[in-house]
Amino acid sequence: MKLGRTKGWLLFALCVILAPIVFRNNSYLLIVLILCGINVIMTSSLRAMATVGQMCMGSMAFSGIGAYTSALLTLKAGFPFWAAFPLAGLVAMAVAAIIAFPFVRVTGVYFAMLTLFLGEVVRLIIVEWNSLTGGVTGLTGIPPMGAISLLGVHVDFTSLLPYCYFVFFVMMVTLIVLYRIDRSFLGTTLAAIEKDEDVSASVGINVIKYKALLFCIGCFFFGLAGSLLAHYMRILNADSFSLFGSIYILIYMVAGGRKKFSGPIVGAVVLTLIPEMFRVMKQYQPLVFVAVLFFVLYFLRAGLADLPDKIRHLIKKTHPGKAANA
Amino acid sequence: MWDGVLQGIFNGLASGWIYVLVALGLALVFSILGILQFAHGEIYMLGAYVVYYACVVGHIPFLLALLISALVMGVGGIILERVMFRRIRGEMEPAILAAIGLTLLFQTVAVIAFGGYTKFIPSVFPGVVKLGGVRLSKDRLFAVIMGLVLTSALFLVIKKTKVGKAMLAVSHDPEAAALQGINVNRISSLSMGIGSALAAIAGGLMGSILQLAPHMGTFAITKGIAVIILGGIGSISGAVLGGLILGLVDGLIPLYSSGTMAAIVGFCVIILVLLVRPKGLLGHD
Amino acid sequence: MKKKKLLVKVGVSFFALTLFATICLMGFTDESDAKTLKIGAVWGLTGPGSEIQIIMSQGEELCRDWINAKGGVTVKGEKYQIELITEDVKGTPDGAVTSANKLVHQDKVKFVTGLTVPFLAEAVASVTEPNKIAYWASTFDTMTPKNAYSVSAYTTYVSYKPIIYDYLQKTYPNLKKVAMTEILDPIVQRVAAVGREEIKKRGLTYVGNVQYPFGSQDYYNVLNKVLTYKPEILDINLEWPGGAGALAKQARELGFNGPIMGNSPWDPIFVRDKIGSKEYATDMFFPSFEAASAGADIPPMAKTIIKQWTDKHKTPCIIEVFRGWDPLYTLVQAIEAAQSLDPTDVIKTFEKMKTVDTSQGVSKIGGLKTYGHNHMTLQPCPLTRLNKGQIEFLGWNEIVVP
Amino acid sequence: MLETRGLTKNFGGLCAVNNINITVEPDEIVGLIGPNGAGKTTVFNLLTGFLRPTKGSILFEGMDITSLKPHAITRLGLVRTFQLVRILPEFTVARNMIAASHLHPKIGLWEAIFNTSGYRRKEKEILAGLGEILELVGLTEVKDVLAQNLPYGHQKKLGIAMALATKPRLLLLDESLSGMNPAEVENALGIIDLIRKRGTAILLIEHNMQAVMSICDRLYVINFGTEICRGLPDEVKQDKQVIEAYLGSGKKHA
Repeated sequence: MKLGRTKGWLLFALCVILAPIVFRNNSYLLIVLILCGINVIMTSSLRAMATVGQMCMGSMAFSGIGAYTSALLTLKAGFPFWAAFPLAGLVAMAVAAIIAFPFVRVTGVYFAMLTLFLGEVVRLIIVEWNSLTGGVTGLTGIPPMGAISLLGVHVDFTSLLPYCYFVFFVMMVTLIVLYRIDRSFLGTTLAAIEKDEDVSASVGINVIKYKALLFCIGCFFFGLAGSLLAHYMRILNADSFSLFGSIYILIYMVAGGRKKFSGPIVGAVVLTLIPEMFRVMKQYQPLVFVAVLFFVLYFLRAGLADLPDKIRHLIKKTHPGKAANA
Repeated sequence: MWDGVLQGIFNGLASGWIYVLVALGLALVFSILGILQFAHGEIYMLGAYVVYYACVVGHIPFLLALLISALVMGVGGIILERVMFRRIRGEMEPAILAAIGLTLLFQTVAVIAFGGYTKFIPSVFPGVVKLGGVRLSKDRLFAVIMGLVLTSALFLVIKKTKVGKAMLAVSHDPEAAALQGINVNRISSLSMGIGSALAAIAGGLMGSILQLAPHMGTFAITKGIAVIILGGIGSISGAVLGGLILGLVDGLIPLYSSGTMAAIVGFCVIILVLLVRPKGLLGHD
Repeated sequence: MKKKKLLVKVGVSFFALTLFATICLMGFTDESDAKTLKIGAVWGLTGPGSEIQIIMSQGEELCRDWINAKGGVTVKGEKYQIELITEDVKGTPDGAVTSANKLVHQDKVKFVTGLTVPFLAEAVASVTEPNKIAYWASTFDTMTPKNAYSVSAYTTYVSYKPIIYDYLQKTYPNLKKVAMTEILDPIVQRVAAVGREEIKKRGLTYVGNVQYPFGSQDYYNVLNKVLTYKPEILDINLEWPGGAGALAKQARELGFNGPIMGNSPWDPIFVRDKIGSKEYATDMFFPSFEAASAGADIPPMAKTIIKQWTDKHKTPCIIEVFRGWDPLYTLVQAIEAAQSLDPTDVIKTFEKMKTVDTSQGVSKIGGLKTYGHNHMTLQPCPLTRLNKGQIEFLGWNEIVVP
Repeated sequence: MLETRGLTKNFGGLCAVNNINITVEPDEIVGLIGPNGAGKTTVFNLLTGFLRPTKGSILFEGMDITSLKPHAITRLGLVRTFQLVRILPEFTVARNMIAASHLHPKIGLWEAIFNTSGYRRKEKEILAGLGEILELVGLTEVKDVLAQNLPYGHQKKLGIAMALATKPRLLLLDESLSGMNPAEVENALGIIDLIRKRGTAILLIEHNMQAVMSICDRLYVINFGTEICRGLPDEVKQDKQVIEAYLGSGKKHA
């Protein structure tokens, strides 16, 4: 029963549409869904960066920038969410664009570390810049998303259910955009960059430009994700954007499997759900997370998204064996 | 304006040498196995606790305890290399999985096992040394000396001995080294062992100067990575240089600003260095 | 091939183990057949600082067991066994928000307890308040009139300050210049601010401060800066107990020999031993008492707790146990006083209660002027001093919060 | 169309390329020959921007490209293949070609995202183009094979095909014939001739002498980084230094 690509996507879309309705009476589950959505956005954007061979370990820095941008704009400058939300993405992207060209020249583990340190710097600046960001005290009372009336339809996004749908909407848009880039001939070009930069250059691919481009696109979505986070938490401080956050996003991607487009989605959802599912284990809960990571490391090098194929493969392998025994 | 500067320089250099100790192991593991071992910080933490239990609970003399911890963690490192890191040599993504997994595992276990108040190892060499206006606790002085000794020892081992030469060969090109009949697996186990032992010693020294907490590794690993990236991965002299620079930043910046600013400046220094020299100060392609 | 098989076995067994553990823990949470009263608890059980917070949550569990052993909470003749649902806030605001939501919407609890970190307490309150759920924090001094359903069950750090400074002036009348070290943390910032007011009020001179990020381990650089102010008195505000000891020790190492004043309940024995030598562990005082030895000057409730703890855990009891105990203990008293399980009734009753019993002895309830409600338990403030390596208990002082 | 003026490259002390002056006219096939280690490939790396010359300048169609980056030079129509096959092994042949032919036509980010009609047209265009090229080099039937599974000769051809996909005006072939059996060499020569017929000049490095002699219009011979002879194949054959150099190198080999 191989699940075709289109079937898979339809199933995913169905879940996205139904899940919030099903859980509408349980705010907690809605929040978990929202978290999943936000993490999927971030993880997939991270994968987009990785397709040109860049491991960004500072993703939280940019979602932090996004979060604080939209929080401050709505809180202090009185912007409506609708203006602040895209601005969050744009500001994050602008910051990325400024640093992109020197940064993307650095490659491999050095790039990863570069972004890691950048993440720390951004966090510490948030802490230090008391007058703007409220320093360690952070920002409280961030206004919710608010209402919108379009052609007579009036939706109030303050409550969780519509907000959840909004997050999923943004997630879907992100995924579609990234999917198009990935599957288009442009995507082939980008993949070529990761495989061999010299060959790419020799056939006229502007490696630096495309790396910078992908970096900016990724950071744009990080920014949006940050804004979404800010307006559901309604309370912000630097702790939410520590380097561990960035590393977790990276883990989601790697554990999900970077080869497949669906990898980061699976990774983000599963690894977001696991800590919630095992809450009852209290301080022992991280052990489950660890177990999953090691399981992936030892048996699923291609990532969680590869599990179905793996199982199918195992079944195929075991059956003739049985036949032989018989 | 100037008071405290001299003291600051000394503090900086003192803590710098601890950073170097942490970084050395990290650099060794990276240059041989080609992976950034984030769990190095946890090995440092566990090493510190081994020293604590040997020294405070088991009443073994401090130096002996250090040795024991070095051995224990060294063996531990070798085991880790065998069951986990060997299979993912040179691969970045699985390495991150493994390292973060281990970090979470060790931290969780440590929180549960060594919970409650932070532990500490009573000072081994009580009292302070005064040179002019500068005061430095004897513990720190001892740590600095240990740092110097171990660094030069490692340096000699790598430059002079056969094993060291083999290590260099592997770090440059594992395949070629293998063709020369070097047992790459043994070398990588060895380097992981030495690296972990160094981390354990660093942890023990830190434990005697400061205190032991289940999350002390985070601080160490951040500093360690910063040091080797700044100095250039895989170069001992680079690690020393990087360590001392970051030490001085931490020692001097707070005099004119806050501790946070020191951290910011430190990271900015590294970022700038990387932008100018993408392989670190003394790093090479 | 064989190795792979082995690996598979290992992996599978690891999974099986974790799952088994989960099921066991689930089993534990809902075994009682008698009428149960679900109470939520939020603590940072993972991430930095969790090793202390776990102790606090264990303290709360201790309180639960003690109450259940006495037959539980009595409301209108009905006896309720307490079922504590502890959630991990992971030390981040989003973690706190998620946990609070789980308690309120998933487990449908009417009462939430826990947390000593005001910023996280705020995050929890942001969920409990709109849902009219009572929230008994351990320390929550950023309360505003908006927090109609929140209570701070343990003495707030800020209210210690005047007492510490009273003692300072009484003991060292001719020392004037005070310098401060502050962790970059909301509550510490506020405490330090209060300290500066005290300094101004009392005609002392404030010579300067230095801030350092949470989680710093080496204080030489921080202290080096502070000592350039040439202070006579060092106020180290808040720290984890280990940090406090390290700060004092290193300050002495760097040649500071004036009084060192702390502002949070550190275990004296631990701090003294951390500082080490006699000549260093001196002239240091902070609002605390020896929890390990149930001495004469310890309030009756504390004695019970210490006994409970040592019986159950076989380790010396530390102050943090009390800070975990008090939220649940005071909440239960409020519930029984209200004879109702409706948060609104309980909170209203609590506001009217004059006093409530706590681990630190019977304490007044106040804070109307400062916080908009009478939602603060004003526990007597102990005071302990290290003198030449000896621990001197200086008695209990009454805390006043208008 | 290509002209180098006093092209020189030093690696540390030793001089890999010394004062080389090459010219290539449109529709020409020019050979650059010389014993191993003579610095031929270094010249290619200099021409295509993978190395920066120590001295001298490179003009392509009257434009100074000395300091341009590889991809920019490729865009101008000066394209190289690699000595040891450098292709994208994990990709199918077709995908290799797609990656290579992204310049003509150029695909914009927005087109790709919104999958516009323009984008779809360009996709068709690209597929048509690469189909034609694969036809030319005779890889059509292995279109969907993973490049790493191709035989060596085919991989070399794929390298050439990828270069062609960028619509070069001057193609630099680095030992494209090495490691091919005589039949394949024949076929490859045919392909090179076709390429020239399509109006692409060619500068090639080659060891296979009679192939060179048969196909090249002019030859440059370099040894130890310096030019020792230039001219028509027949002249070069007679040249003392050339014979000396090859025999000398032959001795070295022996």
